[in-house]
Amino acid sequence: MEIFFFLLFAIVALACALNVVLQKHPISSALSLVGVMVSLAVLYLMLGAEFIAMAQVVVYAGAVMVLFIFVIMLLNAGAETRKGGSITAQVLGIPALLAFFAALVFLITTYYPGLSPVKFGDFTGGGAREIGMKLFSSYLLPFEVTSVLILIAIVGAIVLARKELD
Amino acid sequence: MQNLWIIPALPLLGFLVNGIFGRKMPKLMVSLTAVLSVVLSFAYVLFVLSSAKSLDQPAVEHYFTWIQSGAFNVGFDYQVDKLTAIMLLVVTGIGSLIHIYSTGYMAHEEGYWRFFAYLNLFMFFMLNLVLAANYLLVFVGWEGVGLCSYLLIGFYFTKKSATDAGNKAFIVNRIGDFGVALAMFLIFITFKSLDFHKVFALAPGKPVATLTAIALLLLVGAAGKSAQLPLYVWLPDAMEGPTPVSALIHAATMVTAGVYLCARSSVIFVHSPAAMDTVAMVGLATAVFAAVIGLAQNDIKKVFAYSTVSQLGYMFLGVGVGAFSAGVWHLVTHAFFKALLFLGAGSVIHACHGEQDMRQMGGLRKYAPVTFATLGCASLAIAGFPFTSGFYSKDAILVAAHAHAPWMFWVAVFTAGMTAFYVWRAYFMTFFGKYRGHGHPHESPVSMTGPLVILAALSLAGGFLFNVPEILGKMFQVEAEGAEAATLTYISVAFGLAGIGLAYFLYVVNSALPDKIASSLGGLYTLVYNKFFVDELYDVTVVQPTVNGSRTLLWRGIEHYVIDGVVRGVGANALNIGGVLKHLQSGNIRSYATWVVIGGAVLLILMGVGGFAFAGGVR
Amino acid sequence: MNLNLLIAIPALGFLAALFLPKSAARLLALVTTIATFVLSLGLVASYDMAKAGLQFASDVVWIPNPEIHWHVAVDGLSLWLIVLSAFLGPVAVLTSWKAIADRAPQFYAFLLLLEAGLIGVFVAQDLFVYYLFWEIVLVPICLIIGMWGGERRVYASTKFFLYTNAGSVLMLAAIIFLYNKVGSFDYVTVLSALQTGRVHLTGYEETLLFLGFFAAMAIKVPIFPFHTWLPDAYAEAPAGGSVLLAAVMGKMGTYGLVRFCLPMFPNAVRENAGWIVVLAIIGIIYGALVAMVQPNFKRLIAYSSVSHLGFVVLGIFSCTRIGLDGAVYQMVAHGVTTGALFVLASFLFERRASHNISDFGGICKIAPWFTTIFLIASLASIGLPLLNNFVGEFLILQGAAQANFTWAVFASIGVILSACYMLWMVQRVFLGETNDGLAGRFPDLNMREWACLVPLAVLMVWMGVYTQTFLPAIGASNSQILEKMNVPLRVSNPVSGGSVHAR
Amino acid sequence: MPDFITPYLIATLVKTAVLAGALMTTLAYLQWIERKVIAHVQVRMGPSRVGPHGLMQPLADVIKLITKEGVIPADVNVFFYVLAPFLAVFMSLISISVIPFGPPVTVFGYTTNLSLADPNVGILFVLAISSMGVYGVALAGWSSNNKYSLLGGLRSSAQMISYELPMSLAIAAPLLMAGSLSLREIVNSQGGYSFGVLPKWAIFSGPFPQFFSFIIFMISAFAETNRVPFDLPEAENELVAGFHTEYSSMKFASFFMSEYSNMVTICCITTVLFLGGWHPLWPAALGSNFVAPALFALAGALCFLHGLNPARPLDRFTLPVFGLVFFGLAGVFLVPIVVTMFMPVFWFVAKTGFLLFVFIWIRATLPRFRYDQLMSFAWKFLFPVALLNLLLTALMVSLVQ
Amino acid sequence: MDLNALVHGVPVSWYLVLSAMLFAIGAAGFVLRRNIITVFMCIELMLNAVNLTFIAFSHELKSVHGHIFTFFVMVVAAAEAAVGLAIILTVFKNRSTLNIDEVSTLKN
Repeated sequence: MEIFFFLLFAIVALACALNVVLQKHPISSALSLVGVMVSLAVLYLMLGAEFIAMAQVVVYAGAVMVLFIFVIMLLNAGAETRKGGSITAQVLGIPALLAFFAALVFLITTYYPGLSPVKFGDFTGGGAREIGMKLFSSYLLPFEVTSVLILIAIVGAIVLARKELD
Repeated sequence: MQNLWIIPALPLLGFLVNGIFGRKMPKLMVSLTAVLSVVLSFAYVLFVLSSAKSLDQPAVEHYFTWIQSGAFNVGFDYQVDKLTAIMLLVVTGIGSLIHIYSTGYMAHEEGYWRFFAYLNLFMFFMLNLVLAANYLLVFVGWEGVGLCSYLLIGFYFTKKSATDAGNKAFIVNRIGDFGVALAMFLIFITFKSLDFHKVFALAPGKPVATLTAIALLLLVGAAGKSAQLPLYVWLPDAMEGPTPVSALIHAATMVTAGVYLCARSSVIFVHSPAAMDTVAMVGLATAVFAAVIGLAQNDIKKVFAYSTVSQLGYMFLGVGVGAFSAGVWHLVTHAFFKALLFLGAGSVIHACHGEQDMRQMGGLRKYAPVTFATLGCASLAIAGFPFTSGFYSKDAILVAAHAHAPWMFWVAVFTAGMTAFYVWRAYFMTFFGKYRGHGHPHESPVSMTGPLVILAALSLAGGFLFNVPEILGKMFQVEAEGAEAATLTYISVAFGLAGIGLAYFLYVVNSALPDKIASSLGGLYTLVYNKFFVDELYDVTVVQPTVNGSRTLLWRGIEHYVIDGVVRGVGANALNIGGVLKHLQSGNIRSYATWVVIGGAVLLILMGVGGFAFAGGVR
Repeated sequence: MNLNLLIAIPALGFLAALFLPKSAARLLALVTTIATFVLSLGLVASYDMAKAGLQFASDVVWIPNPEIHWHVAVDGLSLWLIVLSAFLGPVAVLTSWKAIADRAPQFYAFLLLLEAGLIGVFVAQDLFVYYLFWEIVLVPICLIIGMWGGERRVYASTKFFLYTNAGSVLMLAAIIFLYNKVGSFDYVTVLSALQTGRVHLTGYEETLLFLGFFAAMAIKVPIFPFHTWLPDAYAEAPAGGSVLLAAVMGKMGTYGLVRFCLPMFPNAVRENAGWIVVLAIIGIIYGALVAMVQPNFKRLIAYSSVSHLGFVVLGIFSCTRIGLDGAVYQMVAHGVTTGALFVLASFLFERRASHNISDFGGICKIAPWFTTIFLIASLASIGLPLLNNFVGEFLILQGAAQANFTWAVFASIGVILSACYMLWMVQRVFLGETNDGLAGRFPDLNMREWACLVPLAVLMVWMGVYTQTFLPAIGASNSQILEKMNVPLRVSNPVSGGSVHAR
Repeated sequence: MPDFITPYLIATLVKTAVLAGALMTTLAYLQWIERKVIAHVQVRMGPSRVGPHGLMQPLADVIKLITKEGVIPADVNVFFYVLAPFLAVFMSLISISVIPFGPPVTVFGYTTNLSLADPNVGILFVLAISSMGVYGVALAGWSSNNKYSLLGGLRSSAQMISYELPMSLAIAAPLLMAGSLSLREIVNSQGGYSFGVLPKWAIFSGPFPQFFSFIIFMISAFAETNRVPFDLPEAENELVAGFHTEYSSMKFASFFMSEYSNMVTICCITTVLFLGGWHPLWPAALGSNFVAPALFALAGALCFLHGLNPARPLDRFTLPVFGLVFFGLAGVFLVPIVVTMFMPVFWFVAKTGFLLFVFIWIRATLPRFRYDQLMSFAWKFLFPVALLNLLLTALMVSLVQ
Repeated sequence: MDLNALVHGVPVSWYLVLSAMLFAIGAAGFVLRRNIITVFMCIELMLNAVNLTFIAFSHELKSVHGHIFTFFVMVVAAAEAAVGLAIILTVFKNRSTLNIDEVSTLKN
């Protein structure tokens, strides 16, 4: 059963990922990225990470991607002109990419052959309670730091984006 | 304690007085202090020698320790024994005569006080050399006299030739001193001390090789100082200095220092036959070589300079063949007649208003009779005319040479003949014939002719007056000089007279003949006249390469390009290394991206290759 | 007699001089330097010549945790060097009396700081304090060269600074390594730890440490390949600065070699003695040859000091008692002679603003006393007996001969060459016809100049004749160093066999 | 029968069918109700032509919208133009599946809970889906290549995002009280009655009654669904029709459908969170079960009353029919097994119905916000208050425990 | 990897392979694409791939740490996106181009 869902969403994710890279117009790549994120959210669910899946949808798909779409819409820059990318990049890029990917796969398969199969109910640790407990006990400092980080990001974004009050 | 230090102290005092206040003192005062200090020193020497009990064993007087570093202990101490006594007499005696002579000769020279100051300084160093009781103090005197000869040769410092000659003299002496210094190092290494009595006491026991090495090094020093073959070039040039300087330093005293040193360290020489032979050979070769050059010289002082070199060759021959006392005897007698020759030449030049070229002189017997007479005695002595001082000492050397090696005798006798010929040639050219120069010569004042007369008496009577061998008899434990072969003396006298006769015939009877012979000999004559181009040879082989070599190769080449190049190169390279890295920051974001990905990939591969072992793996 | 006082007075002088006007600063500098000299004489008077160990030690824990002691003391080795630098203080001030016009207070202040630093280097017994003074000395001299020097002064001072610093950084690394090994910067503890074997250095470590120290010292001395900064620095240094720079700063290197390298790394010294001596001998001959062809007066003296310091290094690395005594003696002697030569050089510069030998000639006729003093100084530097360098050189060569005769042979060639270039220079500058440029404007020595030169001349003769005032103290400390080094019978040397004998 | 057809599957299928049917009809008739209520509020009749009292009006609209020609304007970004309405509808419909209409019920021996799915991150799921809703609107606005629609789309999505924050904070407060994210747990936690009669609903019970967060939630709910006070984007006088100006027929209908389904979902969630889901107002023992039949009966009576003197001739017949229907219902609700089965659902529907009425009521009365007022109200007032509320709740909850 | 084991679940390594693929695609996009926003999105994609690995491992190790890390990654990604987009806005305002090559005034 799980294999069906896994394959389904894996293929969806991969297709959307390729779409992100190959599409000419940023909007379509943005939307395909949303697709990737949602399919990943589902995969997280399968891996028992409910809170993270929902957070993924809320934060990533719901907020970050909307930001992207906002920017794309506002800028309305239109499709990217396919200025002749250097052939060498193409010729070199693809095989290099495949090699890179093959190296990854090789490493994973050789070093993590006997990993346990994933069953849906196996690991129920991903709930909000466990994460909440952990977050405010042993990971309190990173939590505070990230909160400060976000504050900085917000202030930064505002300062950068607002029109000059000339 | 006869506080021998007073002997050198007096001339030193003279030097200090003249040196510091000379400029302001009148000429008379200057000459007075100078002459007085030397004469007093001579008197004190006589007093010391008379009061000394027996001079067989050297009485060492220690004043203060000069250098003391660990095992190396050198004291400032003097000693006097028979050899020193003779040398003292010669130095102070002839020194005072020359001081008197030079008051006249230098009368109207500017820098009068400077001349006498340097002369006194010379006396101090020479006395120090002679009186020293250890090698280091000898070395002090050794270099001191070298310095004074530099100062005196370069007295007329405005003339470049004079200062060049002074430099040349000092540097060649320095090369000699190099030999003596190395000898002293070896002596200390082997004998653990530089004091004469310790060294000579232990000498017999030491290995012959070391002793030979020491002896040879000492020979190098002596050759440097006494102008022997390889290092004689500075003496002829030393004639640039005033004549009394040549008389005192380059005839009587300084040049004999080499012979004195060999005589002093006779114990070392005796125990190294190889060294003895080399000394003899060097002496003989120099004698012959200098005599041949002497034949063709026209400058009167050059002739006598080469004759000094040749006579010194004889002394070294005497020392080399083991006849130390004969060598010293010849040294003494040579001091008398050679000083006389030079002073005579001085008064001749004085007479001819500074003219030195014999071709411009002639017929002076009418104008300077006293000089003519005294110079005659000297010439007789040097030619070895029977019963003159030169005859006795030269004959002793010839006999010893014969005993040592017959062929040496024949070469020596032939050179004796040549000596007689060129001295008398000079004699006849200056005093016989008519006066070829312009101006009118006149006789020198009595302050100059006085010492000439005394010296003439000494050179004639010196032979039997100071019978050196029997004074020094016991000092040199060397085998007896063999039977007094009468025949050898006859042969030597015959050669001498033949030399005089030939000179008389060539230069008085028909004076045109020598020019014809000279032109007929052609190349050979010019070769001899130009002193076998030895100076030029040295200049080309040694001086030019060092100077130009060090300028172009060392200074410009190595220093500037190689070493400095490296230093500057390091600085420059730092810049272009920076240049290379600059390209990494190309500002193109996609190139940064590429570098990031490549970095990631490499890291990944490394981890892969390195194995996840360090990551502990999951299992 | 407190050594800190000896450092404090010039240092205070430095501070005070900064704020005074020109003439007051000059006067203050003179008074301070004379005071320091008198103090150093007091030090000599109360110094016990026979005792070998450190005297007048004042050891205060300065920084507790990286255990640094303010440990200053004096022994035979550093005594005469301190007196030398104190003695040259007033000489330097007097030489630059009129030569330095603009920004004079700063100049005299830096001169005083330089002197304080120099004395500090010679008394420091703690590696850290030593290094501290080693660097302090560098700053004023570079400023002096950089601000008041000749035309290429900036190039010279930067090159000098960078070169010396490159070396001293290696020494710092070695010091820190030693600190880690021994646990304290105090030299006495480090030394006793190394000698008693409490701390054991492997052969490799010892060589590296030795090379670290040697690098800094070699550049400072300088030894042959590292000397290219010297001619620029000496030639461009202004009047007083060049005296102190040439006379005393070179000795910091050799002093360091004797004080630190020999006792701490005896084995490394013995192993490396071979090639170092070869370098020294090359330095002697090379220095002399290059000196011969120098057109610039000061550069000639600079290269001559490369040659003379080559002798000192030869003496040190002969590892014989006589050689070491000679080396230390030569340090002081060379200081006096080169100091005198540079003083005279600055007087020449004062009279005819140029150092080129071709601009001079025939000075003897118009300034006889100037010539006499110069002749004495150059004869001393040639190494004429009865003058100071002879004693040093002779002892060095004797020691070298004992270690390996061929060394002595080659080194003595240097003695000949030194005569050549010195006399040739004297001839071109002083003798011969008077150079037309000098005709009217070459006064003989005035009182101030006499005041500088007479003490130097007297010292030259004194050190030449009555050496026993200086040698016993030097001998005592050297014997102590050598005993600890327990030098084996023979020094192995790569040059050539030669007849070598037991010490 | 193949082994994968399990009771669970069948139950789910049944539930989906029921839920879909109910939702579609409510959507349609909600439109009708809204127009009737607004009309009556404005003292006018509302749709009454098509079918009795306009009951058939929604059917007419649907047919109209479906049959109309779907005009696709020129150089519009076709793919997204078509995708936008689909996304809007899809997102709004999904969240209905997690809402628990009633306690678990056993049918033919198989107990299922009355909600399509019961994830234990229920609320988060709803939040997620609501945040995804933005895409439909944004894309619609952008892809229709019309400046007004672009601006409308941007404004509405900005509005929806900014109100999402106060809403999630408002939700967080009752969660603290309930102690779990799963909707079913929340409702169960609101069971029971304090002081015998006061129901332990979130807005009444607990350490800190959640009245304020209820109000905040309601306000942000209006904004989320682009309802009246916040329906600026597609307000006629402002931006013509906002993001769906270029849309026609079925695509236009889908936007409307998504708006209404959003409204329904938000009301259900409010009832679940704050009004105690399917728990009756007062304990069953005190006769809460009779409220349902009473209400129906009351409705029936009213119909008959109006049927007697009808405003319009046709009413004489239709109103009594309605009355009969209502009375039938009242009777059905009296049957005990129906009570056990459907009473909780009744209560749930009643509460949601009331909330929907409030929605429509507000739409009829309140004027529209200006855009900057709207945004500043959210950020400067609503968000801080929600935060404060959350803090207070947390404080009280921790004090109580 | 025997197939019958697949019946009751997919080995975690498949998830890792998937995340590897996503990462590779993200990296390729990051390097090859010219439009800044697309590059930006590829970065987001790479981050997501990483998150997937975290979650896969936390499932494998039965620990919640992976989730927390993912949580932090998300937060950081959000912050980064915010600032990044603001920058892109200003870039566009000043240079009116999104082509990454033209935005290279940092060239030396």
